[in-house]
Amino acid sequence: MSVSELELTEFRAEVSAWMHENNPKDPGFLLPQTFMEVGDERQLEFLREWQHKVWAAGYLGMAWPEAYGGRGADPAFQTIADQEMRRHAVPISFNIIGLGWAGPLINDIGTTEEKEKYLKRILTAEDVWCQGFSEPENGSDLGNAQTRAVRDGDEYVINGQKIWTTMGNFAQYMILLARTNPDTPRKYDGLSFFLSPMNIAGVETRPIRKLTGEYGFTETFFTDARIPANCLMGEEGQGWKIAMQTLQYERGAEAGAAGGQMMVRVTVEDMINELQGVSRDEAAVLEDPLLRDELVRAVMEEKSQILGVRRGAIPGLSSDYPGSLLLSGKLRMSESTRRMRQLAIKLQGAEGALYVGDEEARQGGFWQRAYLNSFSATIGGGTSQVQTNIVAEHVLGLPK
Amino acid sequence: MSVSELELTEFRAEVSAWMHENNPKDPGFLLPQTFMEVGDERQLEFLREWQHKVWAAGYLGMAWPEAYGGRGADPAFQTIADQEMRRHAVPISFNIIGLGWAGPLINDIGTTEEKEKYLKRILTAEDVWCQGFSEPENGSDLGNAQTRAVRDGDEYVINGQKIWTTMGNFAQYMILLARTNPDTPRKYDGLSFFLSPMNIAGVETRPIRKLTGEYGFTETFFTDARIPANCLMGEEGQGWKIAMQTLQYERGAEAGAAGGQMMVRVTVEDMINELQGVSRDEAAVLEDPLLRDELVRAVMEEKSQILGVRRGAIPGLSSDYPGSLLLSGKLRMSESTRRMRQLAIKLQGAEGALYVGDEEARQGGFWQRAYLNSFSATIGGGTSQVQTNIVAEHVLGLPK
Amino acid sequence: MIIGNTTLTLTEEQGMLMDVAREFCRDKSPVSAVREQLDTELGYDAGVWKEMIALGWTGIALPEHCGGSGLGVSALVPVFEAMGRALLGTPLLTTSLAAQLVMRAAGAAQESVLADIASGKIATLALTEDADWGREHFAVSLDKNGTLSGMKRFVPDAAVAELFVVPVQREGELVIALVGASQLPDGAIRPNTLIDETKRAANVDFTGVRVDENSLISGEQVANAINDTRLIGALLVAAEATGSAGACLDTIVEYLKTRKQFGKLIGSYQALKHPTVDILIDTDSSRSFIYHAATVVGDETLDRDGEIACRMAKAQATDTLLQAGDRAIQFHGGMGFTYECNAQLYLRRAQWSQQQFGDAQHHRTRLAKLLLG
Amino acid sequence: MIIGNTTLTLTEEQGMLMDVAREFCRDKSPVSAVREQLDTELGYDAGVWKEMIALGWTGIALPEHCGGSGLGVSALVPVFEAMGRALLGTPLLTTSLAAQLVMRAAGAAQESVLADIASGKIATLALTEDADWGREHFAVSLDKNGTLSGMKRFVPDAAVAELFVVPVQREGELVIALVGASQLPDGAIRPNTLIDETKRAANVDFTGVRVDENSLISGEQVANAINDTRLIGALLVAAEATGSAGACLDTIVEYLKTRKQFGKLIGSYQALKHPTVDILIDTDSSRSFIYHAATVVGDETLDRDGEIACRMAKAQATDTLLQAGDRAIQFHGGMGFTYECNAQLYLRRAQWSQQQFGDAQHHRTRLAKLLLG
Repeated sequence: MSVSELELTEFRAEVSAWMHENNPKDPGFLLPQTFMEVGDERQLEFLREWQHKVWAAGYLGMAWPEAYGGRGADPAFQTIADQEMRRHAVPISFNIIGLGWAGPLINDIGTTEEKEKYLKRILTAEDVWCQGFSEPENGSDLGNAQTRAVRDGDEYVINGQKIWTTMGNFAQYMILLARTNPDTPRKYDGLSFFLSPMNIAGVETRPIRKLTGEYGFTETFFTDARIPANCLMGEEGQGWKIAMQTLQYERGAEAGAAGGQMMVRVTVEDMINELQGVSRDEAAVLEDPLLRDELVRAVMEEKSQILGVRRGAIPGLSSDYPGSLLLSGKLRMSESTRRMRQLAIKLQGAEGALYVGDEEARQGGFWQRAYLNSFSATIGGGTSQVQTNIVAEHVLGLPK
Repeated sequence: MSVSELELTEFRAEVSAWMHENNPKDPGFLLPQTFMEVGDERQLEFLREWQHKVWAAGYLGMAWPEAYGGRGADPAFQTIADQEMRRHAVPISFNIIGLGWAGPLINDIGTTEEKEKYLKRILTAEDVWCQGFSEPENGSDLGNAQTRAVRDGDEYVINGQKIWTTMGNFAQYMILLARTNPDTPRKYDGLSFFLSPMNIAGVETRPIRKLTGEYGFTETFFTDARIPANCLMGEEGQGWKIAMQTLQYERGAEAGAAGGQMMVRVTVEDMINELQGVSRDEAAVLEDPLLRDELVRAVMEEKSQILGVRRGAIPGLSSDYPGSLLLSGKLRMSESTRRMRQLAIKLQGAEGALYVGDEEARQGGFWQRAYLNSFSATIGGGTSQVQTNIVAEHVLGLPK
Repeated sequence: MIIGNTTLTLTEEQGMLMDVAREFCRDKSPVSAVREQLDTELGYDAGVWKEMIALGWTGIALPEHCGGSGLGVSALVPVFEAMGRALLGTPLLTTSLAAQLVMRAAGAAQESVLADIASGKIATLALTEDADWGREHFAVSLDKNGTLSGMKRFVPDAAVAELFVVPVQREGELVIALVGASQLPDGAIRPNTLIDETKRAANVDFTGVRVDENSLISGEQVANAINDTRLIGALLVAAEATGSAGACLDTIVEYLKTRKQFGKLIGSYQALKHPTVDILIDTDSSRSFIYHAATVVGDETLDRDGEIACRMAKAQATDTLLQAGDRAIQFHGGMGFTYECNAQLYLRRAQWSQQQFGDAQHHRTRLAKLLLG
Repeated sequence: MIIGNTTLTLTEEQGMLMDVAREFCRDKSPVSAVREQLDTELGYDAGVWKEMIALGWTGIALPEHCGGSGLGVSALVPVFEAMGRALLGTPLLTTSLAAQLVMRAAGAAQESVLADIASGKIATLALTEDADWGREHFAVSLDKNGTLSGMKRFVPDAAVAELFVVPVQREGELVIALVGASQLPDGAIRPNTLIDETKRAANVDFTGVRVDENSLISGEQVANAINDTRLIGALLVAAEATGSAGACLDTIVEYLKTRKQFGKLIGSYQALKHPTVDILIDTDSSRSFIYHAATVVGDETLDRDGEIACRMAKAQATDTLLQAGDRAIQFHGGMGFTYECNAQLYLRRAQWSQQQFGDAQHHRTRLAKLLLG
């Protein structure tokens, strides 16, 4: 399928106009910046409605088959739609585990029945999906998952506990990594991958209160929960491989994801704009030489990441340590985000000690909450310390 | 022996006047800041003469017995003399391994013969002493020393290699850690401690050129070097214990050291004074808000170390993690020194790229050389990384 | 010498108070008790507050003839360090600062106010008017009829304060108004929501409140008294932050010694171990600075040494706690991301502390002036 | 948008030059060859320099009608990165900058000078007069009789330069004097001793040298040309420093993979491993910035994007190399403390690089003005 530049340019204009037109007004409460921050029903309903609207307009799942709610279009269109969503800073497409993990996986390796059953309802946000990989005792060590799935006739019986289940309390389905064989020599080989219903007996969720004081994750407890045997994806023992496969969809629509905006980018520019008029030591905070130096550093960090993506796409300029920019991306981004948000609190002066709920808090306490939430990225998906090990070992070839 | 405050006060005035009077003029070449920087004969002779002069005036080895060149005085006098030497920034007492390691050890556990043979000549600088602990393959792992000492009748036969021997090429004697028994279950138990002559057959030294371009250390090679059996201090197998004992003398005259000034302290104030008149971006460097902030940080680091020593002496204020200030002292001091010296180069502008030997280099390239030399303290005697482990494990009780 | 005064001593009284305060705070303010107060209106246990009064803590730094112990600010440092360690709130901090301001500005003329405070009256210092703690001029004013107008913000423990000590402008002159809680009209107090849930503060609108001459402190010593109270505020917050940093360090160390990942205690990983040593070293520096300040700050107007000491203490202690709190979350991993984990308590305290009486950079800028001219 | 221009491309010519330059530098400048030149007067191998001329490197950025390749500054970036990686000195840096200044200030009017440089004449830029690289006014002056007076300092490769390009003041006007080496009186050149022993520079006293009209460049474009040359100087030093940082990183990684302590390869200790990753990340940023600058800087007067790009490149690259060099010494332990260890070469290069055309803070201060107003 070949797409002309002209088509894409016209499409960009169209979607840009739509986003501009339909970008929701401030609802009067803080919206989640990421899909890990959907803490209450009010936020959930708002985002469900928004996602449905984007899909209905034709800007979500564009590259998915028409039979399953998509449009069968070239992924380049979805990439453009995603860019425009980001550029217009519209709310997130919150059903990320469905859109970016479970959905593309089902599209790739699911049966026709599974596709019919799940895909469209992911796009419309009728079905919310969650992810059951992490366990309490194995934070950064997914391969060591201990939740058991035992085959019993036409069913699997699940026992165990998952943690950091995003929207576990709202979700209809979970992609579940569970151990079908505890006796394999390599721990990875005993894992299997399930599309597991949440609203059944034996599955309980308990919301986790985050350090922000809000919610967004649950613990999920399985107690003799029985799921149909055909919830298994692939074969028993392929769980680790399939789980790793889901990670490739992070690379966007070209890789099979439905698209949408996973998080609202918060830029240094946003911070700087917000600082106009703030004073420190009786002068404009933006005139303070020390703070200016810090802001320049923050701009440089952000710019170097954007430039890094561009450079990473040019093989001749990435030859020293290939994979370096790719493998260090999460580490760089999450750490620089954390630092920048702390800076944003510091710059507020005494108002930096206010929090969400105070009517005089700057932007409703946005930056304070954003700083606290930034640890989800420096901890979740492999802590920065583990990420650094990965870069050291896989990029630099340093010993384990 | 009780000393009155009045006596001490009078003594301080006396020694202060003497130091003021006798502090040598700039010899026209850079003098060593520490005993690890004696790179050529010119420096050696200058320092030898200076140390002899200080001793002759009665201000070195004051607490050592009169029979061995000391004055049999209360250590408090020596402490005051040391303080005044530092305050007047006189040259170092370069024979540190003799004054602060070998000498006090001989005083404590040596025989009368050893005392007669060695002590006075340490004070007068007639005998230069060096230390043979480190080995090439065991940088931070002294207990693993492999240099062999094999008893053969009235002699020990030494084979092996030492590194980082301070003034090895100038020294008459070495305190030597060597392995008399390679088969002990604990590696430490096979080590013995010797007072070993340097000017004998089978001992060769090769000067090490430092990163500064200068000298100060040697490698020392032992090839069937035969030393009298009575060079052994204590018993065979006590080497590690005795080596550790030498460390206690670092605590100064009260602990048995002869005194003198081991290094010229370089303070932030020295740096700031030197920066008067330096300009950057067409304004005084001391007016630049960013550099002022860095200078304040440097002052605070220095001040917190001085305050830390005071606080460490008050048990009630050191109860949280006893030993913390003591065990982290070298780490804090050496790292903050390194940072401060790098700052001093940066602040010089284009002149910071000049080096020792350029007549226009600021203070003869003092800060550039001092920065390069600062790594001797962050690496020697246990790298900062090893020091941090020690603090983590011994102070915080973190696992190995 | 640029390093300046480097004395550091501990008096017998300080040492005793330190022991008593540590034990009291450990007993009365275990973390379970702290958590119970997080969403209460008061923010502290009234019974514990009464015990603190009974121990004489509200009078430690006040003259003996007012019913105090006459031990000065230096004796408050170990108390606030202990309170910070236990995250024990209560209005002691703002009451102590309000008292310092009255004592320094009015002395014997307001002896009865000081006596009331020493015996347990809750006072608060209503200093700040906007987000800029570097601002030295007040917009809240007193007109010639003795009527106040304007709002103070971030007034600590305003909801329980019986007495408001309020620096204001009266026709170009700095004066201090003493306002009783009963004088405030309904709705004058609007509580803040603070990031540190162990602390309480509010906006207080003084507009319309009338102040009689007996409740006014004026004179040329007022400006110095306000400056000194800002510095002492910085010092006491530093003491509190140092205690919190120490407790935060303990929390990290405890977790590093017990939590396993990839089959090893996580404290054996240098990626966690070494930054933890950095926190120890910074906490050591903080402690040295606060006790040095406690040594050089007395009842008299602060001299250069005293000002340097307070500013260094605040710069060091709040930066230390910020780093400790941040790393505490990170090193607790997923656990650290929960409200249930105590790491967040220190992180939130850190954010609050840095914004009281100037952040680290503010103080370093002033220090540059003092040290470098 | 504050982030501004974020284009980054590599032309085919740049790519080819990069490959050639890397291979050439690897072959001609192994570290043994670098060490051989450390205490020579020249500081480089004249044969290698001839080969570089033959490869056309002195003309890469010069117009084709002057015998150059017309590829612009952007093509110099990969060359200097490769040279920095191999610590290959030679007068290429200062010759290129001298040529840029002549081309930008005079253009066709000095075509023969540019042609000479393209074909191998060594030129040098005699810009700096004191330690303050932030100074924009010149004390070296040209009187109305055409006689120079004053001294330039830190003039790179002055001892071998055949042509000195010398910005000076003529009665309040900025002009550029072109001075031949033969015009200098005996003793006019006093070599500097630099911390980076791969580099050479000298004080050059131009007092008494007469400059005829044909050897003078004047006009209102001179000021812009000087500013742009400063920025391009910052960029090329950044490119060189980025290459050096990459090589320094390789040196660290190699040692961490082979040296054992306490029975383990030291690269397995996170205390060394993690800071090494930080150096990788910083080096990655440096590379991104220099190639972004190479993308936006052309032959025309630099625009805002170009200025931002050059300054960011210099700020990032020299800070990166400073940290890499410092850690290289530390991580090599005792070995790192020796002259024999290559770590010192990078550390010394770092000290030199930071002081060329402004250090990181200097550029961040200017960036603040550009970005924040």
